[in-house]
Amino acid sequence: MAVATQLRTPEDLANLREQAATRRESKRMAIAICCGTGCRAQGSMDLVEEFRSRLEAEGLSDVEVRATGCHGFCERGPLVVIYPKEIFYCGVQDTDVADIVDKSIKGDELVESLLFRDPVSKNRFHLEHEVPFYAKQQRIVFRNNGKIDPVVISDYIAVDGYVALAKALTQMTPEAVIDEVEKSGLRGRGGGGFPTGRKWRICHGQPGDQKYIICNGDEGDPGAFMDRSIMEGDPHSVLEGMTIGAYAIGASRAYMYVRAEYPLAVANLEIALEQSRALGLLGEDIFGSGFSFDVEIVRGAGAFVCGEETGLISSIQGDIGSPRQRPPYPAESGLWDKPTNINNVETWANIPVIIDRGADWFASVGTEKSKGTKVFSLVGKVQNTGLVEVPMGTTLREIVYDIGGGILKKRKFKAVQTGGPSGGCIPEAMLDLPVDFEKLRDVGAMMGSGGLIVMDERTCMVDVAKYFLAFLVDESCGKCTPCREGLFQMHAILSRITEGRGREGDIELLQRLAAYVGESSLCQLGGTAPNPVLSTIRYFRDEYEAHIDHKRCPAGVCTSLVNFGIDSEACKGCGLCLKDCPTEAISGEKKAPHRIDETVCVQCGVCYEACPFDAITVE
Amino acid sequence: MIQTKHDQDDTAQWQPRIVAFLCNWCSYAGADLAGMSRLSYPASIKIIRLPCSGKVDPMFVLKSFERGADMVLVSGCHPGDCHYTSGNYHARRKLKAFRELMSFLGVDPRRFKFSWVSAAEGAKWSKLVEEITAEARELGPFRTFPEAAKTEASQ
Amino acid sequence: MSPEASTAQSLAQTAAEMLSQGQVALVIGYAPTEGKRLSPPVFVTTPEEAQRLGFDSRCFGNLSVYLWSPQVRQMGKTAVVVKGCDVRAVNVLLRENVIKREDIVLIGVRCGGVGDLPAHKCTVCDCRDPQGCDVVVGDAVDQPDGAAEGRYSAAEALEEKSLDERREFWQRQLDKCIRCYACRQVCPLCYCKRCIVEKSTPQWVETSAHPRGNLSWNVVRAFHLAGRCVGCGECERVCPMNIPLGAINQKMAKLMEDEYDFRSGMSPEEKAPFTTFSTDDTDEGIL
Amino acid sequence: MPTNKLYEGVSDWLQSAVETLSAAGMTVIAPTQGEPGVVNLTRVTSAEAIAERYDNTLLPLKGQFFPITETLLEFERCEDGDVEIQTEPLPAPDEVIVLGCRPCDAAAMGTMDKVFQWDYDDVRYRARRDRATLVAFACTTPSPECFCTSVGGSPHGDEGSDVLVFGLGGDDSGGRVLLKVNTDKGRQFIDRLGDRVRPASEGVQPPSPPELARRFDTDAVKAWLDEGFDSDFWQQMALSCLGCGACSFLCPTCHCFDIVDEATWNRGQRRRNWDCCSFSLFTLHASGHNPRPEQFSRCRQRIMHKFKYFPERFGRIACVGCGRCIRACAAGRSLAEVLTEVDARQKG
Amino acid sequence: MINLTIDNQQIEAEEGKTLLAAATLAGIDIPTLCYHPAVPSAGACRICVVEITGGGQPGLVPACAYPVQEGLEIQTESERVVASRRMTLALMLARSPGATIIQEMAQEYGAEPVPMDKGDDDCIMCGLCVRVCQDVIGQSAVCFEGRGHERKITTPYDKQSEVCLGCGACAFICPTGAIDPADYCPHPLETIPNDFNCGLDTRTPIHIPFPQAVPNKPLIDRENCIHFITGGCEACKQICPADAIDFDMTDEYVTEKVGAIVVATGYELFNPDVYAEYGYGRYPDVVTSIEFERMVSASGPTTGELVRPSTGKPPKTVVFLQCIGSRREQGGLPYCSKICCMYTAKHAILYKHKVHDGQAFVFYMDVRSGGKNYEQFVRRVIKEQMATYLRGRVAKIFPSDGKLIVRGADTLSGTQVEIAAEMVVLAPAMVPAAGIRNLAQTLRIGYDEHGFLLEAHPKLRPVETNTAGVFLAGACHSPKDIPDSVAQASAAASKVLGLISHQTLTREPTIGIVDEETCNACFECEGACAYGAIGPKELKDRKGEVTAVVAYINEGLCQGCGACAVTCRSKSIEVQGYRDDQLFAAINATGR
Repeated sequence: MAVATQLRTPEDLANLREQAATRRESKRMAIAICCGTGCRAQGSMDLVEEFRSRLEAEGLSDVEVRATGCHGFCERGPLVVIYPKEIFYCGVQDTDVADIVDKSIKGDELVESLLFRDPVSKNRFHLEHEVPFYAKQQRIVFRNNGKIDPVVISDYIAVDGYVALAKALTQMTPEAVIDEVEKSGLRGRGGGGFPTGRKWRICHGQPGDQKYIICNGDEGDPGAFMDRSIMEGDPHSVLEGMTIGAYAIGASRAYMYVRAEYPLAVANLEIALEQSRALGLLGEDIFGSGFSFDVEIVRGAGAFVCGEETGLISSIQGDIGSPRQRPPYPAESGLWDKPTNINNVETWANIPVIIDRGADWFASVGTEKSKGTKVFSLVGKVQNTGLVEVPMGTTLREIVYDIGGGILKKRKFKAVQTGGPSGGCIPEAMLDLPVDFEKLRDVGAMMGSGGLIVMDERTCMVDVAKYFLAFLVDESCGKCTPCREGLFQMHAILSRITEGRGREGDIELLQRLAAYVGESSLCQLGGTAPNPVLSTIRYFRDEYEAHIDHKRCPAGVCTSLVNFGIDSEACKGCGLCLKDCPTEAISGEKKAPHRIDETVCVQCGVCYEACPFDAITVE
Repeated sequence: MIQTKHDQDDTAQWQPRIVAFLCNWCSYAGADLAGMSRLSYPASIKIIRLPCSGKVDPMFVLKSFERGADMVLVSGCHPGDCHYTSGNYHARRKLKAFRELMSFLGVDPRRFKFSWVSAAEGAKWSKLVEEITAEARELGPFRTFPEAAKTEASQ
Repeated sequence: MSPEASTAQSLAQTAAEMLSQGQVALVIGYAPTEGKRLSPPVFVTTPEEAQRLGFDSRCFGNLSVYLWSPQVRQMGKTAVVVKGCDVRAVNVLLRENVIKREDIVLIGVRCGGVGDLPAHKCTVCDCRDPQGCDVVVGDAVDQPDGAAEGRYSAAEALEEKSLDERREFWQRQLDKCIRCYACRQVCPLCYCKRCIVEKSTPQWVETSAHPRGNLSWNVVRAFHLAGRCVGCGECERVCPMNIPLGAINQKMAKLMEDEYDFRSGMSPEEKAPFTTFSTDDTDEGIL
Repeated sequence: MPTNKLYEGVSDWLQSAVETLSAAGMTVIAPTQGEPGVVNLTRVTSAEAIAERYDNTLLPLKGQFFPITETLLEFERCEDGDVEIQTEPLPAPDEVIVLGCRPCDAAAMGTMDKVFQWDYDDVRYRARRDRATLVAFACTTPSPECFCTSVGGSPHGDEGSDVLVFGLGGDDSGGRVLLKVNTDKGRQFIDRLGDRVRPASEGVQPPSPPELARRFDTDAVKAWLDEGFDSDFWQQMALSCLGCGACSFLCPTCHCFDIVDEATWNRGQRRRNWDCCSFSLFTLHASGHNPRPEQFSRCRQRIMHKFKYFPERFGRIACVGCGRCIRACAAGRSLAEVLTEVDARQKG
Repeated sequence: MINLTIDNQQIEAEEGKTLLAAATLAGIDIPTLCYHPAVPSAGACRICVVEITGGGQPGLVPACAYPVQEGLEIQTESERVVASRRMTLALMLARSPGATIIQEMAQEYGAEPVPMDKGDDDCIMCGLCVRVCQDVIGQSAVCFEGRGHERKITTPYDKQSEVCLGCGACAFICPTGAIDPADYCPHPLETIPNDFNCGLDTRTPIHIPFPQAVPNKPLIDRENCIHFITGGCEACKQICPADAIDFDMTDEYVTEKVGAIVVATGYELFNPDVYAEYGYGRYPDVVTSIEFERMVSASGPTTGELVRPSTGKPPKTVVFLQCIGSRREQGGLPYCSKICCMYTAKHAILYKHKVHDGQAFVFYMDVRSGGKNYEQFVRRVIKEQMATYLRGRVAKIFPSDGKLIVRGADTLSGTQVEIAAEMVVLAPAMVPAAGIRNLAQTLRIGYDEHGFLLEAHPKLRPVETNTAGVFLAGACHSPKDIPDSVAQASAAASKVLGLISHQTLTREPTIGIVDEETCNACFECEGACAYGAIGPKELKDRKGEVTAVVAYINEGLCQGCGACAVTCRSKSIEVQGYRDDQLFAAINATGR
């Protein structure tokens, strides 16, 4: 949609919103198809095409097809929601389109087979908000995801987009904006949880004409993708937040550091930038306030360490992405040695809401010290995986069981790992912990950017620690000795433990190294890197001891320490294990119990995973 | 015409007149040593002492001949021994050219001698004078220049 | 236009320009004149007079002799027309600090040889193209082939004779000398403020034109030019008594080339053999 | 007594003359060719050596009477400290016949005579001069440098010669000549030749002299010189002069000399040598002062002397137009041209 | 100014300074590895961590990169700090067990190489090389590649760097010596032999020529300096705290007017490699006496440890060879070099002090020990069996089984000897310093066929030369030992003092005088003058304007030889006492 004229005043914006809203409302129905990366991978773009051609063929011009951002319930994609009724279809294939159009658009029926069926309760749910996955969520950051087409600015404006910007620029002083943000209690969503308002105030107070804003879109935690979803599905909210922040701080330039692995996010952001510039929402003298601002996208090469502020800055500057010693903090001397304010995507996306609806409203959500919501990417051994946005203070149990639907295969919950690779593992005993920054830190984990990995009884915690450490060893920039050498050696120790060569005193050595790496490292990558080891030792020391003292992996994961056998009672002779065994160590007739030849078995564990009857035994 | 009293053409008696230019530091000292060593040598030689063989101007040689010398000897330090570092080298170069020039103009080069005699070479000096005197005697009186002095212009 | 005419035109034009632009106060050149045995020197101070300048095979004179004349020096910066061989004399004058390069302008003229039968020096000339001049005029000329071979032919012819023959020859020749000193006056390198002949206390060289004085004079003259004479041949040319002075000069030049690999006047920077020495000089003939 | 009587000489008169005169103990001086193209006056004993075709001798006649160098006296320091002086005996006891100088050189003797027999009677000059008879050969082909007609002479001028000999020219002349007797000495000379000459037939006239245009007027020259001492003409005209003595030494009328002592330790000679006013040393005082310090002043002197001072003192100019100075000049300078220029300046 | 407490010590520091700088200023030592004052701090190695115990967020911070803050309380050797450093060193030791500096520091902190994975990489990733190249040299020819433990130092894309100047700053700054620029540099810096140590070790382009140099200041060797070769680098300029580096400084000719010159150019050694039989230059264990001298010197290349160049182990048998080139009419030098007998005796003693069980042999022609106590000294060496003296010459030296077989004659016993030596020390002849002939010609003084300068008279004027005001001291004159050189130098000095202590100079009157009237100023006399006594002189008129330039003879320098007078064609120079008229009269008198 081409917008010819620039928005010079809030009234212009209001007019445009009026038009957009009217146009939206003029449609009888809207089909919102999730076009987040997950659903796209499952063919959602084909769905969009199919719906459009079908509707055209049927002459249904009063039905709008919206290619929206991620709806969060990626487990069940592609997702289609039909408004205004909010009919929620999941796992939709293009072959289903005709059926949907016939039944739910033209008619008033439901396509039963596409409705969500709760795997626990086996209930079917018709409407989106009824789905348990969504039911306990509160969507502030994700307020527009699934509702608007991210590449259509008028969609964003129609849902009150840029109202907050207009308000800030025309009705508030920068100080007032900072006051408001500070009052809201918003804390940085990138992991550290530093109060955003205070951060802005520091940068605002720095001398110098040139200041910079950076949006950290380098979402490096494995398994986390909430920032991606926001950038893909609601880029304008991020831009609006940044613009407000820039106004408050006194910056005129901003960089959006997005990892290159997010091509869709980059594409949508670029479109959004162009649209904003065309409307005068970016550029010179925005809303006639005299405030000028523009944003440039920088694509990062996907180094975890570039999520660290100083590493990110040096990456933007074209240097190797290595952090540097702080102080000076970026707020004092950041990008090109100028005062620089860095916030994470999710943080920026919170800003327009706070300005629009007020700090008090925002502060009413969450706990005493942690306000608002937090988006988690819920993954691991749970029924429902995907992005969940819950108010601060929601317990882990609520997230894992109520939203996540509990552990898969009815296995036993063992731990939930939060905060990305340098987070910690929280045992079952602490499942009722309300998640906020302080609580997580107290139990040796951390909020991080919001990863939540659920582990079941078949997870070896030593192996988990080793896994995360391996990631960190890889992702360490290698600049400082503790992080580079310490993590390497810790990983080496963990490896030998998992390989059955653990020694007396290894746990203590690990603890010493962990303490050393934690306190001596240059940046927080190293500072937090020992967390997986420390927290697993703290809560699962017995597993370590089993590995070291008894050369045994209780979870049966550490292949060097296990011998697989087949429980002839349980074995039904289905042959799945035999089929999957890479070394042909398993033999047996169909329908008769199989046998593992220990001399050939390489302890890969494929059979253990493959057996539907849990007939594979671990010694 | 006034007769030259010393010019006797009787070769038996005739003593050639040899003008010698000696450097002060080597050859003159060498001649002195010869004397101190009681080495005899012919009295035909008329020694003119100069600071250095490098001080010998070709004009001196020419003038000596004009004044009736039958032979002219220039003697200096051996190469490298010059009291003045290089005077004998300069002399060697100039006097060679001078001898060539004289020879070219028809003056017998045997009448112009050049030698290196060091302060220690008293014997050499003595022997040298013996030899060149004998040679001068053999060459006979050098008439070119004295004759010229007596001749009117021939135009 | 004949080559001579075009050269004359170039000379006249060059001189006129230099004079009119004030680069020089005086141009010394040749004024070829009908019916004369040689083209006499001409001293041009105005652009109009420059028309008199020319060049032909009668331009024997080595005009560099005028460069150190007090009268010429008084007139100011001087340009002089020089043949390639004359440049050698200029080089010696420069080397001996007689003139300063910045005080003179050299107008080189390419010369195909002077004299009806080209003079001997012209048949062995290896510098017809003047080097180191400020301006060079005239058409390109060829160097004679094998110039080096006959360079010292006059001296060599005499060297072949016996000592007695040479003595007889030179006695006869030098007897003719009338001590007019034309040889000295025409020599560009005889610039002494006081010639040794003019020194009377003591009078090293007798001024009488008797054989003794004549030999003395000619020996001195030749020796003072040894290692310096550039073989321009002017002394021999102007000798009213036709004494073959060139042969003596050749003899010394030959010695310098043979012994010291030195030819005078090839550059203004050279060091004359008699101002230096080598420890390796021959000891031949030294007792 | 008429002296301008004409005689005719037969074809071998010259040969006969040399023989006869030599036999009579006289010294015969005649032009001979030494080196190619060079003719000079030397003593001959046979007419064969006498050069026939030549413009003029290289050296002028004056050297016969005023040698280029001559010993005036000898001195010796005696052992007692006294100096013994012995005057050189007077030269040339023989009678000398100069057989074949050019009329200009003979005319030049007039100038020389004036100088050497003026307030001081130069006995050495007079001794030679008195005993010499000058037989001049008239010019037939003046050289391009000759300008005798401009200075009052002529290729056939008889001034200064005792006898003037004209070649009779033509293929049928058979070497016969016409001898014109100018003086008593000339008559004596004719007498000595006996039958080889006889009085010329009546009506025989000497051939007319060859054409030689007058180039300047000596009166006009003198008139300009009288006023022109300070003219800047001199500086300009003298620029090319190198200051050698070739012109003077070859000039038949230049007569300046220098007296030098040449000595050894205890004896020596006093000599008189030709000198030249072109030399810078010529007027150099012992004090170091030189009244003619620059070359132009010396060039001017030479011309002034010949065409102004000498005529003023002796009533004749000191130039006979022989052209030797022009031929000898190293710088191609020409006295005739200079005088022509002076003449032109005088005449405006 | 900022006030803080370091190790309970109140310290004032300038704002912006690091804790390290503040501590260093206060005399508190904090160990560093990745820190170098020349380059920006990285805070990478963490060896310099100190503990903030108050006044700020408590914890460990790197002193090299942490700025001083008001009220900070710092402990530099707290238990926590030491534990951290110990672990850092343990980790470094695990990675780079071969790095000396790490071994030493680990020892100091008692860091045990914990039983971990061991590497063999000397590089400790301090990044000084990268920083020095980028920030000091300005080239970025070396860089990091990779991340984490895979991180390594390399050239961009592992290719030979085009921008590398070959300056070697990286290798220089590397604390562990892990860098060999030749590995990656397109034009590696030639190693510069240290001349003072006879090339036995190397030096950098900036160096102090020798330990006792006066002034004891470094100089830049332009020929080898990267800045002068490439125009880049300038590392020294950036790090010099005194701002003393000046690249525009050039060698300059200093012109001084002096009253006297003492020539003391010393000697060099005859190059013994002309004697192929001794194998000098081919066999590393054949060394010259001066090389031996440097080897046993505490300031030498091995800091006084005597080792065989071939093996680095002390030589158990050393053979000293005398008269190498000396006293050798054919193919050598005829004179005795005078000092070798004595220094060889000294070397024998030094050798025994260094290698107690070693055996020394000396092959000699004659032992010349004339001099006070010299003979006693040599006797002592022989009597105390510090060396076995063998009279005779060595015919051949050849290697065999890692040793050098020295085959020679013992003429006293009349037998052929063979010694299996581990080191052979040659005593080459003393020769004058190179360039002495040029110097002599410049000073116009004489020299002999070997280049030794000539004294004016061997007995009566032994320290003077024939050029007035030029004196000799030491081995430039003839082979001399130190006492003789000192004696001659003292004599020369007193001669100089005698010369210059007077207001006027008295000299013989026989000098040249120029006739300024007739001088042509051709200056050919200048070339003939052996003393440089002739120069130009301006003649001025009463107004002070220069009317002419003529030659002038300096009466102080002129020796009256008369060479100038002969060269002067216009006879404008007379030598007093040998004036032309005097000589003319003398020549005239010969014709009496």
